[in-house]
Amino acid sequence: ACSSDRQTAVQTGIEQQILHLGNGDEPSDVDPHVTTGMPEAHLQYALFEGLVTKNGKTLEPEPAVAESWTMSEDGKTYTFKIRNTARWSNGDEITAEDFIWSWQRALLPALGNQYAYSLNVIRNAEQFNRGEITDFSEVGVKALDKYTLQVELNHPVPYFLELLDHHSLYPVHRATIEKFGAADQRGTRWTRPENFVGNGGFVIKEWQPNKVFSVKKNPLYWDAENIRLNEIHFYPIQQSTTEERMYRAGQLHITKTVPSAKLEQYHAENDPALRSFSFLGTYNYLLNTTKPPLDDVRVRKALAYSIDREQITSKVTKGGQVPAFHFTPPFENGYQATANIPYDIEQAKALLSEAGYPNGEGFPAITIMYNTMEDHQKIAVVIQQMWKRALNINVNIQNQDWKVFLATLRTGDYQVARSGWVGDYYDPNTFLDVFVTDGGNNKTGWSNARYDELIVLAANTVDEQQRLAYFQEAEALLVEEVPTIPIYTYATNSLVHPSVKNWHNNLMDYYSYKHVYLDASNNE
Amino acid sequence: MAADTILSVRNLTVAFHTRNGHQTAVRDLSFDLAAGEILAIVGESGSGKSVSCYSLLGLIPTPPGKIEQGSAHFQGADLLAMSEHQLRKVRGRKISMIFQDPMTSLNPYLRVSRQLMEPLQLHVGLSKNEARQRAIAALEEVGIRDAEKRIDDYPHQFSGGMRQRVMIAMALITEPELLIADEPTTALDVTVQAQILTLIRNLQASRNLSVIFITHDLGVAASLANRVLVMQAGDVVESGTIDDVFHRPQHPYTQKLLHSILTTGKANPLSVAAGDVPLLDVRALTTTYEAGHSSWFRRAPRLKGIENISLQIGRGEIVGIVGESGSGKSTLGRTIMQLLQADSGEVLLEGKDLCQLQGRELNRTRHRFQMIFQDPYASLNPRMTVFDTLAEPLREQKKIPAKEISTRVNQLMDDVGLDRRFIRKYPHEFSGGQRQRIAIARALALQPELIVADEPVSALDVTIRAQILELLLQLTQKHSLTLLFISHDMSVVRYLCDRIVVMQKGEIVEQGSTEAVFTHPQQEYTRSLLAAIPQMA
Amino acid sequence: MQSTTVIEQGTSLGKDALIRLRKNKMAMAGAIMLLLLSIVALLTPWIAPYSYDAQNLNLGASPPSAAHWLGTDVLGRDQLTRIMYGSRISLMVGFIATSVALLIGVLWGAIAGFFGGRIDALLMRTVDALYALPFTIFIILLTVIFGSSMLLLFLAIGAVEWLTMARIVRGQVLSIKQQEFVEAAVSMGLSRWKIIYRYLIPNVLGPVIVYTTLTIPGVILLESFLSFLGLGIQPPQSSWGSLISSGVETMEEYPWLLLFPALVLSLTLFSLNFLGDGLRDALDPRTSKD
Amino acid sequence: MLAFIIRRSLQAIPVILVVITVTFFMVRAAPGGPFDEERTAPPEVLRALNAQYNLDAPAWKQYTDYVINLLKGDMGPSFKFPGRSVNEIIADGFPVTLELSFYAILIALFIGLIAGVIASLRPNTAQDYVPMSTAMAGICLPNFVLGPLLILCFGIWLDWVPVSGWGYTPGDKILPAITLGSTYAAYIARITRGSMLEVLSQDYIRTARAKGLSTFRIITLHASRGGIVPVISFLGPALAGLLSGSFVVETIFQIPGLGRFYVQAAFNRDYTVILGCTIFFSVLIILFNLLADILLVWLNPRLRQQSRERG
Ligand SMILES: Nc1ncnc2c1ncn2[C@@H]1O[C@H](COP(=O)(O)OP(=O)(O)OP(=O)(O)O)[C@@H](O)[C@H]1O
Ligand SMILES: Nc1ncnc2c1ncn2[C@@H]1O[C@H](COP(=O)(O)OP(=O)(O)OP(=O)(O)O)[C@@H](O)[C@H]1O
Ligand SMILES: [Mg+2]
Ligand SMILES: [Mg+2]
Repeated sequence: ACSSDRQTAVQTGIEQQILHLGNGDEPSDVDPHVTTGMPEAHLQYALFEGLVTKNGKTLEPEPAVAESWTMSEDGKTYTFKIRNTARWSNGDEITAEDFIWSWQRALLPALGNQYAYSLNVIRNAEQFNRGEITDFSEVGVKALDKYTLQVELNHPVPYFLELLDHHSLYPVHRATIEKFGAADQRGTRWTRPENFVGNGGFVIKEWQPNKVFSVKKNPLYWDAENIRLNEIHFYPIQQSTTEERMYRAGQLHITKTVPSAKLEQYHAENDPALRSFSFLGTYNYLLNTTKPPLDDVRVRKALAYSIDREQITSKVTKGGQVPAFHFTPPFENGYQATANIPYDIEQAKALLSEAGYPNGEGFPAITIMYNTMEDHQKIAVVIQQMWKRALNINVNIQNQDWKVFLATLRTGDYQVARSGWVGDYYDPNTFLDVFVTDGGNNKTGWSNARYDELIVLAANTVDEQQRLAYFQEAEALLVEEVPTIPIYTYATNSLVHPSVKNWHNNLMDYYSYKHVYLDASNNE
Repeated sequence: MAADTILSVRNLTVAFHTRNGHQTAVRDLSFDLAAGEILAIVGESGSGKSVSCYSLLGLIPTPPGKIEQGSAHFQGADLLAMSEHQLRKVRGRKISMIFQDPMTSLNPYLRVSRQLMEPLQLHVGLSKNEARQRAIAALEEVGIRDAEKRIDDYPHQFSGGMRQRVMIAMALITEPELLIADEPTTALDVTVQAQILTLIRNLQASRNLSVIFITHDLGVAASLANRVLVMQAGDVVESGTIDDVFHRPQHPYTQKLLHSILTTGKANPLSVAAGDVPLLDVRALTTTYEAGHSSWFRRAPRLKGIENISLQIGRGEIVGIVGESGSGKSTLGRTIMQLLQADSGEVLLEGKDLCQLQGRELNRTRHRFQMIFQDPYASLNPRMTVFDTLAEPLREQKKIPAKEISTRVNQLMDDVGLDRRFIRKYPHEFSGGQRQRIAIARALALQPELIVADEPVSALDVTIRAQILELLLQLTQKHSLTLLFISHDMSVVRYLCDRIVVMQKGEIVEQGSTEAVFTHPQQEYTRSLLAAIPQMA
Repeated sequence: MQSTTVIEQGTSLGKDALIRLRKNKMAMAGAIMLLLLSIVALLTPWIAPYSYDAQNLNLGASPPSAAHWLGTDVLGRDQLTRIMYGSRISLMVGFIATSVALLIGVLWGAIAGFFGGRIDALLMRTVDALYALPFTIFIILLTVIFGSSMLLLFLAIGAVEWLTMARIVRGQVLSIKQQEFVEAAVSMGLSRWKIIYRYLIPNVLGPVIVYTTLTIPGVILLESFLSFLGLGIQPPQSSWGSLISSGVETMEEYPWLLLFPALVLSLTLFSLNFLGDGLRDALDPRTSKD
Repeated sequence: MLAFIIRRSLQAIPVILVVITVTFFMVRAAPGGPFDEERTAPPEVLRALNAQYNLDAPAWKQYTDYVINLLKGDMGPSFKFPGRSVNEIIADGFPVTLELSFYAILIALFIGLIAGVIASLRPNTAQDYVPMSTAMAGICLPNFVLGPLLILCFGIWLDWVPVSGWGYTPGDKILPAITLGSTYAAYIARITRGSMLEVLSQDYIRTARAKGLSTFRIITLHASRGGIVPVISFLGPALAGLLSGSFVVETIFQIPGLGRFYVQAAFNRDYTVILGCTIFFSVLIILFNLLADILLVWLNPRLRQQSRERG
């Protein structure tokens, strides 16, 4: 129709090297020491840079603000050499002091940084954050000279380099922050486009809440010549259907997700735009081990054994998710869990009757709780049926608003609850850490002394093989005692326009925009 | 003659489809009207006078109404065969209409000026200013005082007679060739009525206006019309020149009509002994209205409705209130009824001041005094059948068993001369006179001690009127019913009332026993009133 | 006169209206349709072709077929069955919640309009305040305090839907109470309640009926939002609202999942509205053609 | 009239106070706080956060502090969007919502009134059924269905207008306005039909016809004033509902309006934003209802006149 002459955003984007992408929710803020979510992280990847960054494809650590680093023998001390070409976006030099100040700020108790615990691996950081010590010089970071930063850790942390790329460890510009308020004040005006100073490849161009957040190339970035995009426009699109329509209409290069109903179609058409990636996260059900009948491990096992995960991933989620038989997702290199939860209905029945409910008789109705969302609901309904068929038990389903759901979990007023755990860094610890006794994220009431011990042991072990063995043992305990029923490993699906080059989806949902560029040439 | 004929109606039959079946309202009506002629239609209430006239211009509600047959050639073209579009060219420009019910026929949301000027601006093409001047002139012509000031009021601020005059002005303002006037003077006092009749006569003479004039007042018909048509129950029973019909009536109904004309005074007027406590004692009553409109910053000034009225009525007495249109008669009635709040003064009912009573207490006394509203149609709940309307006050008195209610309602229908079968009808399905009788029946239902009757018989033909008056007289004699009887019809007042109160501009200007006032009026105003009574011959 | 001996029995508006309504073909068609829907809803547990929670994951979303007349949803559940079960909830919610709204709204508005003055101010300012309260939070609180129950759902919906009704009724009453027939009722010494009940309400019924028929679909859709918040029905139960809102998500791939529930809802709406219009006309003696 | 407005404005004060108070305690009573997230933050951090936002004070103190700040015109910072104040969120979002609602209500009035009037002219004929059935589509197809449908038709298949966005091209306002307006159009159409039917059977309409006026003039001048009354009663709350309830359309079309913020705030337990928006909307509701009431009085001369009748 009359549209052929109208250029879509995608087309003009290609001409002008402007990337349009869907970014889920509206970012709450860009202050890396305040935000907690993924949408914000995706912006921060563009606006900030840590000492070390990750390769967008392989996730291998790569030099960033630090051009090189060394690790001590015991794995507890790192020394970073900051490159002297690194600049803030206002032209100021980036020094070791900047990092010290930034981390201090990140740890300031009054700031209320919910991710401050990421720095807990640093010596005395936790104490400082709790307010137990107030002198930051006692914390294990120090500047050996203007360009050399030394970090001391509590124990060897194999994933420390990776942590450096977490937003809570990003440097922030002291003068700017102090200009607009105290260091420990949240939500000052320093993150406004006109005030913002960062050190990433891009700076904020414009921020229109609920409309668009756009960044433009930072000419003062040390590696600016390698940046090919001029701008990136992040759109806060909550509905995946909206996002997909925008993609189809040529308003987006990249979507954050793909509605599950659409996946089939894209699969069927073999559309190269569809990218499906495993994601470092586990979709699981929590079992409240303090509430009968779930306080009986046999009941928990019976429930866990009678879920047909294959059916769920192939018939319900359909987005490339992989059935999970243990809590920790498979790590491509390194850790692999050894214990597995079987899919074995006979055994499940046996366990249930052993627990005193032969053929489900006398089994009180239990309730699956989930936060309202179409996909959670489908899974709950399917599992409800599976349990009913396999075990002949009655299961209710109850949905709750997200915050109510969280409060319910917190108070432990549930029996079975849907959950999902996404790794912060590429190490099994980020998963197994969850179920330690009284851990803030362990909402099942489950507690096992050996398990707690194993997690601590692993933390203090330098030997990688030994460390992983501890984790495997811990995981076997989880499988044996079933405080949680893993269901599948997450997958991300996204649509990426063929013109987008050097764009890599990966396990960590991490994006490096540095080498990305737009080119329509080999497309049509 | 034929060339002169402006309207020629042949075999007009109109029927309504009602729950009681198919009812023919007008049967085979035929007549001719010459240019410059005035045709009076008289007849029984409910005989189809209004329906036949409205159907000429396609103004009866269809459905349920239906013109079953007939033709009406107006200046050669058949009105009944015209499309709505063609009719629109005739309506208002060539044929104007004055509706029977002036209260509901004016748009309550629009200022009188707007309604008057509208046809002028639209049909005549006058500018706003010219139209306004013409409208004011037209109001003055129909005898509205301070027309310049009042023209911007809304219809509800006008008294009944004033609204009727607005209707008349509105119909005449476009200088039509044919005027259809449905009882245009029922709410007018005789002086104003005389003025209007003169106006019509002048127009007939000067502009060759033809008029169809529906009326109950045979005197009016006699003094105005050239020819007359007598209708009864949908049929024309007699027609001819005034002289023929009124002096040599052929049909028994016509004869009955002529016999029912009231010419006598009350046979034995009641005289109340001075020492008795009057049933109703009105003392220095004053009621005002908001005049014009309050604007953003200004409270509206107040306009006198009645001022300093004092009046006593003994039990069983009938007191007539006469006075020019707009003189505050209805206001007085409504203030006595506690529907309007008096600014000052007292209304004592057997010594108890009604103005001081509140809420429930007042409600409990209300069954003792009832009102017949000047505008019967507006005072009937459009969503109640006649039965419900009449049963309502009866139900209020819990003594009456349900079965009894039916009987009583039927009895009431008989009393006011309405067919019992009509009790299932709704107010809009009645003729003007029928509605008035429903309103009377409702007031009687409670068997009150006092009735304030605001022009209760204005829409009734003389035969029915005689029946109603007889009923009222009986009630006063048997049950000591007391009546405050507001009327402009002097013959009725003379026939019915023991005493007369003459009002002018909100005040009582004269009062006295009926015969005294009639024979020896003290005030100039009263004398002019009496002089203006239209006479039959 | 002719019939002095026969006692004629009177009718009232209600009886008349029924007679008139019966003559209105469209309205009767609507009424019959609604009746049919209600009967189907009542009998659903016995006549539904499948069980409402029976899944067939291998079948998945399938278009209408001989086995599944209206197709199946993504979990392979028979859509006809789900619509039938949904009608139980949706119709019940629609009618009960609307009745609650109708009752409160009409009374509230009529009292405010008729009494005027302070009472009017108090009542209508309450309405203003209720309009303003954050509904979502209110519902969340309800679910938390009382758990999810159907009864609460009716009340919660009814509690918000009456507000506009009250305003409409008040607006009408204000203009009607100025009319002379109300004055006549006052002069008869009728109590205020009786005036409201016999004189005002019958004369505002027109807009009330129209607005009521509009409220029902709104309520049916609102139910799915409240269920979303955790109040009301829980899966695997279905309601029209929830079927439609999940059908929207897949309307390109599996159009029948949107089409059929929407059709049924539309059918209900049209029936309701024809019935409503019929009722309105029947209750207006002036416009009804007899 | 001025007295009326002043009286009503004074009445608004307690209403708003009640709304503030109830909302204030209601949001706090709702489970889940603003800082509850999937990952439970350590208690010290939560304490620090609560301290930053005065959430550690006793409830009555929080309340009085809030009201005092409110009187100074400060509705506080958002919890969810730390960098933004509630005042700012409203100032940013409201104009967009207002514009959207304005178009929507124009469309609704235009379609609704015309359809309703046309239908009422010949009740129970095709001229009644056709416009009414069309109008009904607006209710049968709720926002969340109509929006995507329109997008598919006109945005993707026909490719006439953008599928989302606001203010990039003139065309991107068309679909959202239609989507948002359609339901209201249907309501207005049906209400108009009913009340017009009633008015058109009045005697004064017969008078107007007898004057030879055209149908158009009869409708617009004579019948409209009586017939519009229920529409106006409906419009007051409808306008307010339109403004606060546009979030579905805003979400579907990616419009940066206040409705989205408001609804998300409820889900996020962003106390200050909920409160701020609630107060803001309550002022609007009161305002629109006041306007509607003024209009009602203005339309009806009998109401305009200060009534002295007893009853
Ligand atoms: N809308 C209607 N529906 C049913 N019947 C009606 C309707 N309008 C009038 N009628 C009936 O038609 C008959 C003639 O009524 P019409 O108004 O013409 O009487 P009329 O001669 O003008 O009487 P009046 O002198 O009392 O005004 C009456 O019996 C009346 O009941
Ligand atoms: N609601 C009102 N507002 C303002 N003025 C009014 C109102 N009602 C009546 N009036 C005025 O009060 C005066 C007296 O009116 P009222 O109705 O009492 O006259 P009336 O004697 O009954 O006349 P008629 O014989 O014409 O019915 C008139 O000038 C009228 O215009
Ligand atoms: Mg008549
Ligand atoms: Mg009068």
